[in-house]
Amino acid sequence: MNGWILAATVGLGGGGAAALWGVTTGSPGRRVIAQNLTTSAVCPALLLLSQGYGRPAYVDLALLMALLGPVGTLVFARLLADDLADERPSAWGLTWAAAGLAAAVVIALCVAGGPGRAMVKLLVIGALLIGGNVIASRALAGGFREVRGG
Amino acid sequence: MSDAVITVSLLLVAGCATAAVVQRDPARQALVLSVLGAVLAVLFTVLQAPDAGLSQLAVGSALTPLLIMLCVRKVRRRGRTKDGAR
Amino acid sequence: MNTAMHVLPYLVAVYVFLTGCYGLATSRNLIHAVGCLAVCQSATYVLLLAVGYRDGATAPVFSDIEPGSRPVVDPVVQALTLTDIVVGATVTALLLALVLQIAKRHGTVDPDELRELRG
Amino acid sequence: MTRRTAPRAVLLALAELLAWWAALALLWLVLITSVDTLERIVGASCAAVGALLARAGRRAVTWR
Amino acid sequence: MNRLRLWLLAVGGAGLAALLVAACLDLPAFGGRWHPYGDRAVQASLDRHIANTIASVNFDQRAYDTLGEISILFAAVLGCVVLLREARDEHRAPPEPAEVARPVRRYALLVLPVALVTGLYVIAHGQLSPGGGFQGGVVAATALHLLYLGADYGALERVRPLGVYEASDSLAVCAYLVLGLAGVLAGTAFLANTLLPYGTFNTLSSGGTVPLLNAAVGMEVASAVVVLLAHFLDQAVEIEEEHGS
Repeated sequence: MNGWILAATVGLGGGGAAALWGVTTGSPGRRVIAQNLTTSAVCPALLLLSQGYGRPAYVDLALLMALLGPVGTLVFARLLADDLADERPSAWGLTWAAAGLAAAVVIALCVAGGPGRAMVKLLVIGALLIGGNVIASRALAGGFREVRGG
Repeated sequence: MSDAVITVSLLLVAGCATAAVVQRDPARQALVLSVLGAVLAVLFTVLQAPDAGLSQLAVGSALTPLLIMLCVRKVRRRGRTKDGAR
Repeated sequence: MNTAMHVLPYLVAVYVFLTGCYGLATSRNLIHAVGCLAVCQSATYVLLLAVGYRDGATAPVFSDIEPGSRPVVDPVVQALTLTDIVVGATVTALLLALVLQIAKRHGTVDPDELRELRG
Repeated sequence: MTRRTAPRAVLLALAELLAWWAALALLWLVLITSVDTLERIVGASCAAVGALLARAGRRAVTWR
Repeated sequence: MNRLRLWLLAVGGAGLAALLVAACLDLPAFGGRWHPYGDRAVQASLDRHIANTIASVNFDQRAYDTLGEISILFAAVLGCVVLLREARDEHRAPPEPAEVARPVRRYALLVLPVALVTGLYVIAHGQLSPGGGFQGGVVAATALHLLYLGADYGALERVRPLGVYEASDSLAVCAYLVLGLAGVLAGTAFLANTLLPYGTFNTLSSGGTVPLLNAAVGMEVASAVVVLLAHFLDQAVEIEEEHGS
């Protein structure tokens, strides 16, 4: 059995279920954080699946997820700014944990994949994912304070 | 074992769809639709359809939430000015 | 491949479609109804791609593998799903534009209130 | 010569555009799998478009 | 009245569910080997040196259907433009500049060109790796709106001349049509992929007219999404009711 796909399944099951539970219950701040962490749960799973299926072409999916996931969170952070104004949701512990998970997955794949153009692409995706995750958390924690939702 | 990942993805999609329908507030529904988009992209990858997965990621992660949230903001702002103006 | 797996994807597609229809029928906010319609559409993507799947096969994209070296899934349903997703997004945008017009003209987005507002 | 077309400002603008173009061309080379002449030409033009947009975006934001 | 409606929905839903489940049980097993159309589509795609069979199905074997797709797209955008125009009793207030946290703005200005180049990469390699005109167009359009997310709507309006995007939207659809008519002029069928040589497999110039159709659809989807979001942003951010009207 392919270990990569097993790891992706476990990551998906755990991360996906936690994100779904987080986004359906709790305060608006907690829901937006759950939406932000969905990107950090799904993108490493896509990378693992790409390695597990032996298809380097699937890495483009993870690249697009790493690029557009944080943009989706910025949309919610900006347009829900007045709802989140009083709450200033910030879960920096979760953010750094998700960033650590993403870094671990990218390093493991780089080691497995060996040096070359594919490894540079993986590092670019990892950088985009972790940078986007941190910036989205920063935006949620009060990045759009003076924006009157406009 | 690749069936396990298909089953997990299918169950996640079913859960996200139920959550999206049960959630009556449009702003919060947009959040759940964004998560549904991401999980659908994973299901398409697992069903070996990367093109459809890319399409779902491009549309579902940023475009649809932005459209819905702008619509919610316009309707909510109209409600506020209407009460204010009356 | 146990027998439950033979029919599970189709049943999930049917379940998601019926859930979307239920949400659409009982919605009290037109923006919420447009979201439920998007859920119904995603059910059609799941059904289309489940029909095209082949056990142990990979995607029919030969940029990184030799053609014919591995069994491939059905590309025709994937082409349908691909364009369906993008057109679905623009149709959702058109419906939201209609909802904005209704909110502007009738001052409400609740379908039940609309029915009582005789012109 | 107005402030914007003073040689120094033009030089700065060109330097910025060139820097963005080089970075984006490098990104293009990382993204593609096989490299041949047509890929380089398409990559160079896409990087140029990206560099122009990057500079226009930066000036649009700080210009306010 | 509401109870009757719910009751009707329950009965109708149950009947539909029963029929659908019965149909599902009758479908061939999930993961079966019998895909007659798929095998022929893959063969036709390989004959024309197109590595991504889905792009071959979309832009070569069923190019006429994709013409229908982009006309639906064009009509939907046209509908939105007509619906969301500024009414008589509304005025357009200039968008007030918004203060955004410095790291978020720097991230937006950094990812803006990266996302645009990634979108163009996805369009250009449509007939090789996963991707194509549809996905790449949406990514490029979303990249442009990072300016609104990272700064304010005024900044986006300065960078995005709307007339240009409306013109490029219709220009792209016309380009798709002209490429199709070129087939007729050359003596073969409309949108037939017999004009250009098929080139070497798995290179950017392979696949005859598929890359050109791909680029046309990419341009069309990108400008359609920009025009769409422009009118929604105008409604949500700029256009206000006349008070006391």
